[in-house]
Amino acid sequence: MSTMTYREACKQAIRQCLLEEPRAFMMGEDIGDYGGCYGVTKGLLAEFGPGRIRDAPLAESGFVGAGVGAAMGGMRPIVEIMTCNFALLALDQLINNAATLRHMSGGKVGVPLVVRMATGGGRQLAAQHSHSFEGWFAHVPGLRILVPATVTDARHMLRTALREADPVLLFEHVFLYTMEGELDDTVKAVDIDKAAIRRPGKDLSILTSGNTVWKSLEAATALASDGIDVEVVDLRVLRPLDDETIMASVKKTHRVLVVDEGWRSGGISAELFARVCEQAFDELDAAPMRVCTAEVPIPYPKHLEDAALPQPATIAAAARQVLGRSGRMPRA
Amino acid sequence: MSTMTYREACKQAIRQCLLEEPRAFMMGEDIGDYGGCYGVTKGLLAEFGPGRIRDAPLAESGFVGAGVGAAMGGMRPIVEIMTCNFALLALDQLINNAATLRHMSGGKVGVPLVVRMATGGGRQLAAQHSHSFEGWFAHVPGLRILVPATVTDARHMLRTALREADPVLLFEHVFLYTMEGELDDTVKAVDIDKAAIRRPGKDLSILTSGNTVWKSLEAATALASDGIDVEVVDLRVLRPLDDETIMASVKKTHRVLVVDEGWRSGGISAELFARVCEQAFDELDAAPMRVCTAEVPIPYPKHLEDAALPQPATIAAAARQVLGRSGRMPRA
Amino acid sequence: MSADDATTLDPDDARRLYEQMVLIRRFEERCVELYGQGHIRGFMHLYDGQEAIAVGMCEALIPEDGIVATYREHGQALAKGVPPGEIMAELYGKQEGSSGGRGGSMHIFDTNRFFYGGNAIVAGGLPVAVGLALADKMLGRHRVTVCFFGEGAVAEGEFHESLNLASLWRLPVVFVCENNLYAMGSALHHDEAGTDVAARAKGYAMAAQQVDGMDLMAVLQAGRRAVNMARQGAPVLLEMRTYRFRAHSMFDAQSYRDKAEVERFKQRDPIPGFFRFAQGLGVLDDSDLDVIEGRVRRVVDDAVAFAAAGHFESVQTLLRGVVAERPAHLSTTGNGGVA
Amino acid sequence: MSADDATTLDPDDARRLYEQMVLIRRFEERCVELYGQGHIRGFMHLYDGQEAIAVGMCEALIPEDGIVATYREHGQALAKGVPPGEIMAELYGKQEGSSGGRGGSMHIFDTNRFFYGGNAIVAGGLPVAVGLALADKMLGRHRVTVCFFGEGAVAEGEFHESLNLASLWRLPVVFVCENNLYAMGSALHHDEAGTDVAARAKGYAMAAQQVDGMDLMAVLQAGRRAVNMARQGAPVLLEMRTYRFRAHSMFDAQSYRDKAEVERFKQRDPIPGFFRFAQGLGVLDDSDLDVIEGRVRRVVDDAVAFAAAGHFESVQTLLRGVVAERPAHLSTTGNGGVA
Ligand SMILES: Cc1ncc(C[n+]2csc(CCOP(=O)(O)OP(=O)(O)O)c2C)c(N)n1
Ligand SMILES: Cc1ncc(C[n+]2csc(CCOP(=O)(O)OP(=O)(O)O)c2C)c(N)n1
Ligand SMILES: [Mg+2]
Ligand SMILES: [Mg+2]
Repeated sequence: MSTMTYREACKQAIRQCLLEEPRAFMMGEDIGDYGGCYGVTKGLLAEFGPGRIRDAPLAESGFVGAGVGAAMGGMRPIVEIMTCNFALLALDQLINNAATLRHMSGGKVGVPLVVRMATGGGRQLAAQHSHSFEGWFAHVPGLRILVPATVTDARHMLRTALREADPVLLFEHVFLYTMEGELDDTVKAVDIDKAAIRRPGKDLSILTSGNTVWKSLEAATALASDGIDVEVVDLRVLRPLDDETIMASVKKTHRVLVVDEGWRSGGISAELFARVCEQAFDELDAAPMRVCTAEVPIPYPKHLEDAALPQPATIAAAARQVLGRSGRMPRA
Repeated sequence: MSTMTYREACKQAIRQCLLEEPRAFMMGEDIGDYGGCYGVTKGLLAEFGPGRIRDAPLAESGFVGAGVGAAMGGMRPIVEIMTCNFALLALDQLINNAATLRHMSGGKVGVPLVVRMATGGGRQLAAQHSHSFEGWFAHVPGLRILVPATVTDARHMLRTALREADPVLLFEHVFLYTMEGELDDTVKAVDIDKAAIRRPGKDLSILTSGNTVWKSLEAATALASDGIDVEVVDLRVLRPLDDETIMASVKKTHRVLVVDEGWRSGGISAELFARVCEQAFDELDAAPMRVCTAEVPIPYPKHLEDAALPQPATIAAAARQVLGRSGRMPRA
Repeated sequence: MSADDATTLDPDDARRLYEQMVLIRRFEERCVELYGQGHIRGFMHLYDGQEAIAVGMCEALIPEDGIVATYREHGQALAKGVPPGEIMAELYGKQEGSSGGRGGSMHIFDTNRFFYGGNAIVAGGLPVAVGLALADKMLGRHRVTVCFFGEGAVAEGEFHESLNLASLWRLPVVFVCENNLYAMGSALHHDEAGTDVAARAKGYAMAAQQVDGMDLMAVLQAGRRAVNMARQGAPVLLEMRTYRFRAHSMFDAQSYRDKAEVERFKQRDPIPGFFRFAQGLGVLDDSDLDVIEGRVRRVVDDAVAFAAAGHFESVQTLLRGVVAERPAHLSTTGNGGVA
Repeated sequence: MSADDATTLDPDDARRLYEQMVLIRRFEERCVELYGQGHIRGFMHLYDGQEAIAVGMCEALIPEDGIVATYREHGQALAKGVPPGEIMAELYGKQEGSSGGRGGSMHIFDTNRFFYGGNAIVAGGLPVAVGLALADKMLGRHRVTVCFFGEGAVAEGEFHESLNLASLWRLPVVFVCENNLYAMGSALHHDEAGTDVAARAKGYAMAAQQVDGMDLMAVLQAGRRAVNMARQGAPVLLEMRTYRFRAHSMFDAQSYRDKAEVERFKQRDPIPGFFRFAQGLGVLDDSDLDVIEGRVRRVVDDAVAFAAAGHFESVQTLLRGVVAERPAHLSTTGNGGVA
C-alpha cells in the first residue's frame, strides 16, 4: 500500500496509457502548459510533447468530434472536457456520433474513445459549474459510464477503458482530486464491469458512486456506533449497471437506500429503484429511499450548497428511516 | 366536437398565440416558405409576415439562445427545433441558460421561452433521427416538459405554456401529426399541471405519454375483451410530474405498468417506479413493470424498429404479467 | 487520368467518368421508383444535378483516402466504389446492405472503401473528418479525408470549430461545401450574412476556392489541387456551386423556388455538359452513350436484384451492434475490491 | 461627455472616468484580500489591466442599453452602475447581493441597470445578447446590447452562430472581444488559426475594428462609433487588445507566460496611462488623485460593510427561485379531461 492523491492517480493512469499504447494521445483545453484546469496533466507535456498532449481551442463539439474521428481512424484518444458542465456543448458528438456510429454502420465503425471530465458540486462554483451529469449520461446506449471514487480506481480504470472498443466516459469528482488515499499496489488492473463493495454490512444497502461513496461511508460509520450495519456499494460503472452485485446486496440486506449527487427526478437513483423493483421486489422489506441533490441549480453560498447536496447526516437519517419501516402486509 | 389533424391543431395553437399575444413570435428552421419540416407552420408566414415567422439559419445553439435572450428582453418566443435530435446542439443554452438564469440571478431574470420540437421514432428515420428525449430532459430543474398526445392538448397546451414565466419544452410525436382526432370544442384552455385519465379502469394503471398513450389504449381495448380493466394515465406533463393523479390511480388499481418510448435505463419510466415506491409502496400488489424502447439506437428497417419500440402487443403482454403476479408475502 | 490539364482527357477516362455520373443518376432514378413501391422508406435525399462533384472529387483521390458525407451521400458512395448492390440492399434495410441494413439511405458505411458515412446531423460530420485527418497525420499515413456538406452547414458552430481545428493543426482534410443554393427551403442569403462561402476560409487562414460544381473538369482540377495541398498538410475549403434538380427529400412541395429556376439550372446538367465537352475533344461520341447506358442499367438491375434477394435480419439480434462483443481479454481483469 | 474628439475632455468627465477605473481596481484589490480571508469563495476572475474597456464602453451607452458579460464581469458591473455594495454582498453570498447571493462572483445580475450577467460558459452569453437585441428591435426600443467576451470564445461555435444571426437580422448589438491574449493558459495563436479577431467579422459582413484596449480614449471613441452604428441596426465587432495583469482566476501558477511579459504590459496600465493623457490636456492633476482615491476607498469600505452586514438566506428557502411562483391566473385553467 502506498499513498497518493486522486489527482496524482489520474495523472499516473494517463502516463501509463501513453507509455504503453503508442496510439494513445490526449486532447483537451489547457492540458499542456497550464497542466489542466485541475492540474491532472501537469508535466505531461514535457514528457510526451505537444503531439500527444494536444491543447485544444475552446471548441468542445469540435474537439470531442475530432476525438470520435481519430478513434475511428485508429488512434486511442483520451479527450479531456474540463468539466461535465461544458460537455453539454459536445452532446451531439457524444450521442449522435460516438454512441451511435457502431450501430448505425452495422458494426463497421467503432469509436474507441475515452472522455474524461470533472463532475460535481461542493466547491461553491454556482449553477453553471456544479452539475453532476454522470447518471444522466448513463441513459444513452452505446456509452459506458465510469465513476472512479477511489485512488485505486482513478489509477487503473482509465487503462481498462482505453482498451475498450467503444466510447467510455469517465467522471472524476472535483472534490476528490485533492483526496489522499491508499493505492493498493497489488492491484494491476481494475475491471470496468463490476460494482465494488466498499463496506460490507447486513442491515441496509447503500447504492452510490463517486464522491457520495465517501459521504455514505461516513454515514455508515456513524450508524455503526448505533449498531446499524450498513453495506456501501460503490456502483463504479453507471452504464451498464452491475445488476448482479447490486441484487446480491439487496438480497442480503433487504433494504435499500440510493445516494446520488444527481438531481432527484429522472436521475440514476430512479433507475436503481426500477431495477430493484424489477429484479428483487419480493426481497424488499421496506420501500427503498433515496438521498439526491435538491432539484435546484446549485447555489453559490456554502450553506445553501451544502443543503442542496447529499451529506453524511442526511444519508444517515434516511438510512434510519428505511430501517424504521416495517415489512408490508400482504394485500390479498 | 369537431375533427382535425394533430398537425392542424398545432398550427391553430400557434395562430391563436400570435393573434392574442403581440409579444409572441416564432423562430426556427424552415418555418416560413417551407412550412416547417412537418408542415405545421404552413401558411403562417403569409398571415404574420417574416418578422413574426422568423426563419433561422441552421444554428440550433444560436437561435435557441437568441430565444432565451428575446424572452429575457420581454418577448414571448416560440422556438421550433425541427426535431429533438438536433436539440442536443442547443442543450447548453437550454440547461445552462434557459433553465438556470432565474435561479442564478436570484429571481431577477426570467426566461418565458417556449420550445416546440418533434420527437420519437416509428418512421424509419434511423438512429440519428428517432430519439425520444422528452423523458430525459425532464431531469432538469427549471424546465417544464409537456407532451401533448391528443388533438385537444395539441390545440390548447401551447397557449397555456406561453403564459408561463419560465421555459417550457413541448414534444410533439412525429407519428401524431397526421392523426385525425376529435377536438373538444367545449375546452377553451388546457392546464399544464395535470395528468389526464384517458381510460378509467380498476385492474391496472398504465402510466404513459405521447404516442404510447394510443398504443396503450389499443392494448387496453384488447385486454378489455378478456375482462381486464386497464386505466390509462396520460402523464402529459413530464416535469413536474403530477404525483397526485398518478398515486390516486395506483391506489385504485394497486398495479402499475409504465410505458415509455424512451430507452429503458435511466428513462422517465424509472422515475415513475421511484415515485410509486416512495409514495405508494404499500399500495402495490405486485412489482411494477415497464415497457420501454430497447436499449439500441433505433434501427432503420421497419421490423427492427417495430421490435425496438413499445407496441400494443408487448404492452398487453406486460400488463398480463403484472396482473399475473401475486401479492407478496411479508418477510418478517 | 494523370494530366492536370483540363483540355486533355483520354477516351477511357472520359468514358469511365461519364459512366460514373450516369450510374449515380440512374441508380437514384431507380431509387425513386422503389421508394414509390415501398421497398425503400424513411428519409431519402437525391443527388441529381450534383453528380459532377462526387465523381470529380473521387477521381482526385487514391483508394485509401477517406470520405465523410451527409444524408445525401448515394453519389459519393457510388463514386468511391461502394458496391451498388450493397448500397441498394442498405436502402432496402437488408442484412447484405453496406451497414447491415441498420442505417438506411442516410447512413452508408464502407470501411474497405474508407467511406465513413452518411451523417444525418447537419455539420455533424465535420469534426469527425478533422479527427480522421488527425489520426492520419499522427500515424504518418499520407491519406486525405474529404468532407462533403451542404451550404446549410456553414451556419452551424461545428463548421467554424472544425475549420479552425483543421487549419490550426494543419490536417490533411478537404472541406467540400456543395452549395446547391438551398438548405431544405432556405436560400443561402436567407441564412447567411455573408453568402460567399469560400471567403469564410480566410478567417481560418485556410486556402479556398469557388468552383463550378456543374462542370466535372473544373471539379476535378480544383479537387486535385486541393487534395495535393491537403496531403501536404494544408487543409482546403472548396465551395462547389451547384444545384439539386429534385426536392430536398422525398417529401417537399418546393414552394420556395419556381420551376423556371429549376429549368434554367437543368440547362447546366453536368452529365450532358460533360458529354458535350468530351465530344468536343473527340474522346466520347454518341455511340458510347448506348453502351454506357446499357452497362449502367445492368449494374442497377443487379443492385436491385441483390437487394431484393437479400435477407431481413432476425429480430432476435435486435440488440446486436450497440457495443462490440468483448473479446475475453477485455472483460473482467480484476476487481478493485473492498476498500 | 459629448464630443467625439479624443483631444477634448472636460475636467468632470476626466475625473469621473478616472475614478471609475480606480474603483474597479481598488474594489478588486479588496476582493483579493477578502478571498484570502475566506469571505469570498468559488471561482473569482479579476479585471486588472482591462478596466479601460468596461469604463470606455459603458461611457458610450445610455442607461437603458444592455450588457451581457462573462464570469470576469466585476468591472462591467461597476461601470454599468450596479451598486458596489450589492456586488460585494453577492461575492459574500448574502441575500442582499445583486443575485440574492445565489450567483456569486461569476453571476452578477441587475435588471435595473440592464445588466444581464455574468455568464460562466465561454461564449454562452453571445446568443443571449443576440436575443436581447432581437427583442429590442421587435419592440421598437432604441436600445443597444453590448456583449463582452474573451478571445478564447472566438473558437466556440456559438461565436460563429451569434455573429451570423446578428448580422443577418441587423440587430443592435456590439460584440466586444476583450483580447487579453490568453484563454486561461492558452495564447491566442495556440487556439486560433487566424489570430486577427476583428478580421473574422468580414465573413459575416459585419463592421469591425481593432482597438487599443489599454487606452480609455481609444475605447471610448470606437465604442461610441460602434454603439451608434448598432443603434441603427448594424452590429459591430470590436476587438479590444488588452492584457490581464493577474492570474486567470484565483488559482493559476501562470507558467504559461513569463514575468517580463507581464511587466512590459504593466507599463501600459490604462489607469496611469489615462492620467498622463488627461494631465497633458490639463483636465486632471496630481491633486485629484488623493481625492479620488479617498472617495473610492470609502465606496469600497461601504461596499464591504454592506456585504458584511448582510444576511445569509435561510436554508428553508433552498428551493426558491427555480421557477417563478405562479400567479393564480396562470395555474390550472381546466383539464383536458377523459378522452
Ligand atoms: C443539426 C441539424 N439541423 C437540422 C437538420 C434538418 N435538416 C436536414 S437536411 C437540412 C438542410 C441542409 O441543407 P444543406 O446543408 O444545404 O444540404 P443539402 O440538403 O442542400 O444537401 C436540414 C435543415 C439536421 N439534419 N441537422
Ligand atoms: C464552454 C466552456 N469551456 C471551458 C470553460 C473553462 N474556462 C473558463 S474561462 C476560460 C478561458 C476563457 O478565456 P477568454 O475567453 O480569453 O476570456 P478571459 O478569461 O481571458 O477573460 C476557460 C477555458 C468554460 N467556462 N466554458
Ligand atoms: Mg444545400
Ligand atoms: Mg482571454
